[in-house]
Amino acid sequence: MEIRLKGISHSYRDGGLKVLSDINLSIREGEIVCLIGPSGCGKSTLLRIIGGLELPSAGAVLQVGDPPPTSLNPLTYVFQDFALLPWRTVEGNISLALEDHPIGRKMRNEIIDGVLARTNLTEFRKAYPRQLSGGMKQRVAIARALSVNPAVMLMDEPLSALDSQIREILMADLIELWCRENFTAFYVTHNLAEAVRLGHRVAVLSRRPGRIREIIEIETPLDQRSADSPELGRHQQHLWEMLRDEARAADLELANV
Amino acid sequence: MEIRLKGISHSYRDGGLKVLSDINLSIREGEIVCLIGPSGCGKSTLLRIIGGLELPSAGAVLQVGDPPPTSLNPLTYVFQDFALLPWRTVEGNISLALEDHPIGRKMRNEIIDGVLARTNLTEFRKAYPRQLSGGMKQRVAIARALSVNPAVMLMDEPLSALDSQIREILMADLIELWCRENFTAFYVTHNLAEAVRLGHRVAVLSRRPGRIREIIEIETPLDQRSADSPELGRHQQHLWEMLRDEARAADLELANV
Amino acid sequence: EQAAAADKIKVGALRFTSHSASFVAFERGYFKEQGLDVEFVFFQAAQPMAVAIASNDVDFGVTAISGGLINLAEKGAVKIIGGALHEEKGIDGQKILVSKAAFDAGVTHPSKLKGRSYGITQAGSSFHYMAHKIAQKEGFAGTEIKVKPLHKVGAIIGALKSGQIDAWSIVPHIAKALAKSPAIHVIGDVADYIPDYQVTTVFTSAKNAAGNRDLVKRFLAAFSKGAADFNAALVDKTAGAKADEDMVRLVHKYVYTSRPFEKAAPSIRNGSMRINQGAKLNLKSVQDQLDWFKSEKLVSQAVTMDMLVDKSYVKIY
Amino acid sequence: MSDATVALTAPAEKPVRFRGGGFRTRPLGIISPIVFVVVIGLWELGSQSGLIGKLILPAPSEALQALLELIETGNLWKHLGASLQRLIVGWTAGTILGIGVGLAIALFSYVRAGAQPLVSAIFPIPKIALLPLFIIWFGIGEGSKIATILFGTFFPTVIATYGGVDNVDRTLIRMAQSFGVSWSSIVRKIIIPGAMPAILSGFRISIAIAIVLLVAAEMIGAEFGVGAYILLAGSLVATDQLIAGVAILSALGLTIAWLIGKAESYLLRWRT
Amino acid sequence: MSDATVALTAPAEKPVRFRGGGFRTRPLGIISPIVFVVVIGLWELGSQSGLIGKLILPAPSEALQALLELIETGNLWKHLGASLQRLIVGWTAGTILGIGVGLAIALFSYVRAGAQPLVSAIFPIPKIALLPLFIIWFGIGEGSKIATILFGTFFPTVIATYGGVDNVDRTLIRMAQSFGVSWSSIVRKIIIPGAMPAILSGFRISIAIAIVLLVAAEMIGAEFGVGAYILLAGSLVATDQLIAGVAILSALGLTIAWLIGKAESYLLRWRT
Ligand SMILES: Nc1ncnc2c1ncn2[C@@H]1O[C@H](COP(=O)(O)OP(=O)(O)OP(=O)(O)O)[C@@H](O)[C@H]1O
Ligand SMILES: Nc1ncnc2c1ncn2[C@@H]1O[C@H](COP(=O)(O)OP(=O)(O)OP(=O)(O)O)[C@@H](O)[C@H]1O
Ligand SMILES: [Mg+2]
Ligand SMILES: [Mg+2]
Repeated sequence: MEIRLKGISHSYRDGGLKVLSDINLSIREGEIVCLIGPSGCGKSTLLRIIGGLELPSAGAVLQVGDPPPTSLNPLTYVFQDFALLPWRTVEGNISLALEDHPIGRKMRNEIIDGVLARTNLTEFRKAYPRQLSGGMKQRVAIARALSVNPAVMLMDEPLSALDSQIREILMADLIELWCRENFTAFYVTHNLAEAVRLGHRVAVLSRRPGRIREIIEIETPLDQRSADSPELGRHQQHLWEMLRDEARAADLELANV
Repeated sequence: MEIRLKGISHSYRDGGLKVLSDINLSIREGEIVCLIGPSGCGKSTLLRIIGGLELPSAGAVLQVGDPPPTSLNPLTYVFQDFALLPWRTVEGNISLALEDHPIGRKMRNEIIDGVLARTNLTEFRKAYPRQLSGGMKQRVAIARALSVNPAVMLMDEPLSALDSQIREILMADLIELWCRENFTAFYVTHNLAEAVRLGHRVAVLSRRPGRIREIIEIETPLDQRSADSPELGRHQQHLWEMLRDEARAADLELANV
Repeated sequence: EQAAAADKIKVGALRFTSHSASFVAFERGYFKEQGLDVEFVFFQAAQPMAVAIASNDVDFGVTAISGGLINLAEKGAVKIIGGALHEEKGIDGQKILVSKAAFDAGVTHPSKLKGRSYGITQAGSSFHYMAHKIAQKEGFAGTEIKVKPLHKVGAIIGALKSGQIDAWSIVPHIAKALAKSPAIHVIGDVADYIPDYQVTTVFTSAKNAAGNRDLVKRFLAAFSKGAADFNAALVDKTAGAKADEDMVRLVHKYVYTSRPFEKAAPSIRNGSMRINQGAKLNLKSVQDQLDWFKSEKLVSQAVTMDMLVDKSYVKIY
Repeated sequence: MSDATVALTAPAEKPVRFRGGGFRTRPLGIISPIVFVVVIGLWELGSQSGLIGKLILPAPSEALQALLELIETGNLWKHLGASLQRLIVGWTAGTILGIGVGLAIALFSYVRAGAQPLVSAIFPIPKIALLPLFIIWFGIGEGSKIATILFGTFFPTVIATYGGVDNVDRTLIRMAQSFGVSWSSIVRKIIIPGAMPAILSGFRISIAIAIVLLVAAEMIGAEFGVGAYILLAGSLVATDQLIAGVAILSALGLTIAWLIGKAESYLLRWRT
Repeated sequence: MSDATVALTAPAEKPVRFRGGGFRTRPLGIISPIVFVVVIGLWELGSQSGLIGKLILPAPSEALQALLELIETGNLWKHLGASLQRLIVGWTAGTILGIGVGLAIALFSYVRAGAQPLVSAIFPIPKIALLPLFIIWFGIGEGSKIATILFGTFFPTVIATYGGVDNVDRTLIRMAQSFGVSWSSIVRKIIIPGAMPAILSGFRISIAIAIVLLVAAEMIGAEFGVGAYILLAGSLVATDQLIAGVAILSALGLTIAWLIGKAESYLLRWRT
């Protein structure tokens, strides 16, 4: 399944800010596109639009081809603010995503067992969100997304509250999952190392109103990348400079106000 | 002002988990101690205990000496989940921390102007939290903490939702602030690079129940550190290995369950 | 000089034609003549009025003899001091009504009420008493009329109209208005069953009755004068058409005020029943009512006539 | 051949289905007058055609007639004025006391333990049953009337308030405590705004109860007042006036509900 | 010298002040019986000493006497049984309808526009004024009694429900939509649990109103029922019986409030 963004622009009525401006982007089947850009530039908004949760002021999101039949929820989100139901346990929160599908209780329990194990949460199956640490909440959100076997994952800083080892594990998990399932993903992050580790392409958004400044392509196959590869380092350096320029421009703008 | 932790242990009644076990740590005036450790090991809990928001099951937190008179709220928090009042604008959320102090409306406005400028939020002064992106909310939380001129800052992953440039800017801001004000800080983070950039010492907690595994000291003065210094790289590498061992042990433990 | 010395009193009233004696006495200055500065306090029901008199918030009132009144008298709070509304053969009094359904089923005379349902406001109300008196006279047990407490006159009318109860008795102006509708029939007069029925009485707080004799006497004097004017104009019709018209206009200031005069006048005329001359009191009727309350166990057996009535003020018969 | 065709055919391109939206009502101002017009129109038709019996439910036009009469005679303003005064004084006092006691119950364990069961025990006592006591305690003047309304308003407000406070997010309170914000500031700036949606929802209930209780209140020696007017109409079986009186109460309820709606959209403008 | 002393003196070491806690009430079960005992004790003392006039407020012991009489004659169970049945049927029906309509108002713009003003207009109509109509519509049997209670329960439940739904966090709904969770599942699993605190708080109000309305309901041709008992006592100014009847209603209210408390701590156990 492929996703095509055609001339997407968006402003929030409430406040009237123009947030996104003429975004054109095509994401191929089985490709991970990382989105980076300054805070408030519209990354989360773009993700919401792609997921069909927000209607863009202009432009369209097209889905090309059909999702694999095993996918319970082709376009699946991992929210930046977790969005866990406070009245359901960890298990219940994951179950929510599955209950509308005709898969039977046993199957559902198996899926839940699986994703809890993968996110190291087995012990906390019966805990309520208020009893979890920030990182654990984020892991629940990830487990919930994994449980529906998505064809396209829309991930909004999914690892930001996690410690480096869990992050490393989940990143490896994602890569492994991708090698197995070849899912398509939009991945918003602030961590450039993450972006160059996970992205087939990295799209850099300019500051608000967000438009695409550059898209870099990283050739190394996902499963051959390592934290200390010089190619990735080069890319990371390049991205870093680009973003710093953005930030400087923003600073100048502010100074002139 | 100095903070001393004496034999702190904690379990939550609700669930009965032992979260912290016999933490002894002294933080000197004007020192920044970074806390790192696996997700759920009790870092946020420890911070809450230090801030006087939670009573430990055993042990005591002592404060040695008096805070500077200019400090409006000596022990100040930056919360992991922002904790913004949805019914107040950005400005109002910051103002909340100041309103109980007899400083006058004009002074208060000046302080707010200042911290908003430092966190790049001037434009969003009148926005409600629901109109902000995740990173912007975190910046509001930081601005609020800065506004009371704290003697000791208790920061719970304050930069995790921020993009790398803003993070860089705010890190530089924190370093500059520290050089000027010499505040004391506990800084919880998952980002090892952050830990070695900001910490005079880095305390590594073991997995739950959290106890102090090691404390490393970084000699280079804060204002002379740079992202690519080899000393920091060495420290970061060391921390990384330590945490990976922790994670492996946890994995083994899980495998044996 | 009398005005300066005038005693301020509060008179409780319902906006019914049966309270007209006080209205007349007020409008025609009879209270003033007696050195009484009267302020009316209007109530929507008799029971709160009785309580207000017991608590000395109001000085005088006119109401039917109810279980509540007797209980308050037993506690030494109120006393009946005179009579007011009175059933009299020959003058239109309370009527017995039945629903169309019951009428069609053969309840054409009060003797057929056995086993039928009968609307009352509540247990111990005058309606309840009337139902039992009808049964008694027709020779069957009071319990054989099934009384239904419905609390509000409006509710009883609704139930009667829709045939959910069979019978009811009510003052003439309402009865006559209802009888115009095909859903309701008149089958008799209460006066035939309860001769000389003392329907309402004048009462005051026990404190006034015992310790303020002069005031009570002056009130009764003015009240009687008002009653005499009212009887002459509307009941005996001996005062002429002009007096009739004037009286109806006077009463209309208090009763049916929300309706235009033309609409209100027939109701006022239809509702005129005799108010006892000189506020005399039919003790026999009062005794009968008291006995009935006792037999129904609505009041304590220990209540005596002396607890209830202060016989020293008006003519007793 | 056919294989090649299949391969050449571009896969179907379709827009991503919009899944968001909904669960947020839009204001549709025109609907409600239409509903009222239709309801009253049907009723009038029913009455005219004789479907609805005349004695018990008069036609709206007859009620309107009675209402016009009331306006012409100028009595409307006397009745409405008297009732409004009782309503405003009683409701305001009941609300202030209710919010105060509700906050106390929500904030202090001892008050909760002592007062919550008292509230549960006293709230269900029918005001009508207590009328005699009210006469004794507050006399037959305005006191007992206002007290009736006050009591009726007080209890639902207490319950709505402490229910609302119980539901305020505790992390916000912890945050304020970490800034050393004083207890009273926390109550004013966090607890009360956080409980505001529940309190306003409670207002909708308490104001309706207050209007209902006008009738009970004006049983006691009231000369003027919409409740007294209704009671009198009831005892005279003047159904047209009865309906006219009820319509006045309805209009009052509508107006106040509209005001509460305005207050809601102002005070709760921060909600999504 | 003195300088050196100062330098040598260790700075004051004091524990960090605890700023958290509070704003969360603990259960203090013993307090409430004490409060009741004290209140009733004082009242008895006042009556015995003559401070409280005998006429209107009888001593608790007299009311107790009346209550015992009621128990001895076995009438208590007849009255209570009749009332409870009306209460349960009326309240349950009113609650179910109320939650349904409340949800509809909260979820559908058209329903809200049409029904919300109707609710505001009809809620403040005094049930007592409508008794004649109720008799026509529902007869003088159980129907009209249950209908009275049903109507009294319905409106506050509607308001509490839609107020609660309006306050449910929209991000949770968006999350569910992103998982393609069906509309009905969202309503059942997110909207209703999210509105549950408000609905339960509404129950406390609606049950109290239902008990109050027992009296109005049992005005209509009721032979048995606590309300009928109170009405008779009131009309006879038999204050001891009146207080005994009121005490039964209070006890009923307390019991049900306690049950709601239990339901709250079970259904809302996820709250901090
Ligand atoms: N519901 C809303 N109403 C009005 N404005 C909004 C709303 N949501 C977001 N915005 C505005 O839109 C802009 C982009 O927000 P968005 O959440 O997409 O940013 P982002 O790129 O995800 O930032 P971050 O990296 O900080 O999460 C911000 O300026 C924000 O103020
Ligand atoms: N209110 C609570 N009730 C019960 N258990 C709790 C509560 N808060 C936290 N815990 C438990 O305490 C442990 C430590 O939580 P804490 O938030 O301190 O972790 P953390 O180190 O900050 O983790 P993270 O890095 O993921 O934020 C977790 O296992 C969590 O489940
Ligand atoms: Mg975002
Ligand atoms: Mg944490």
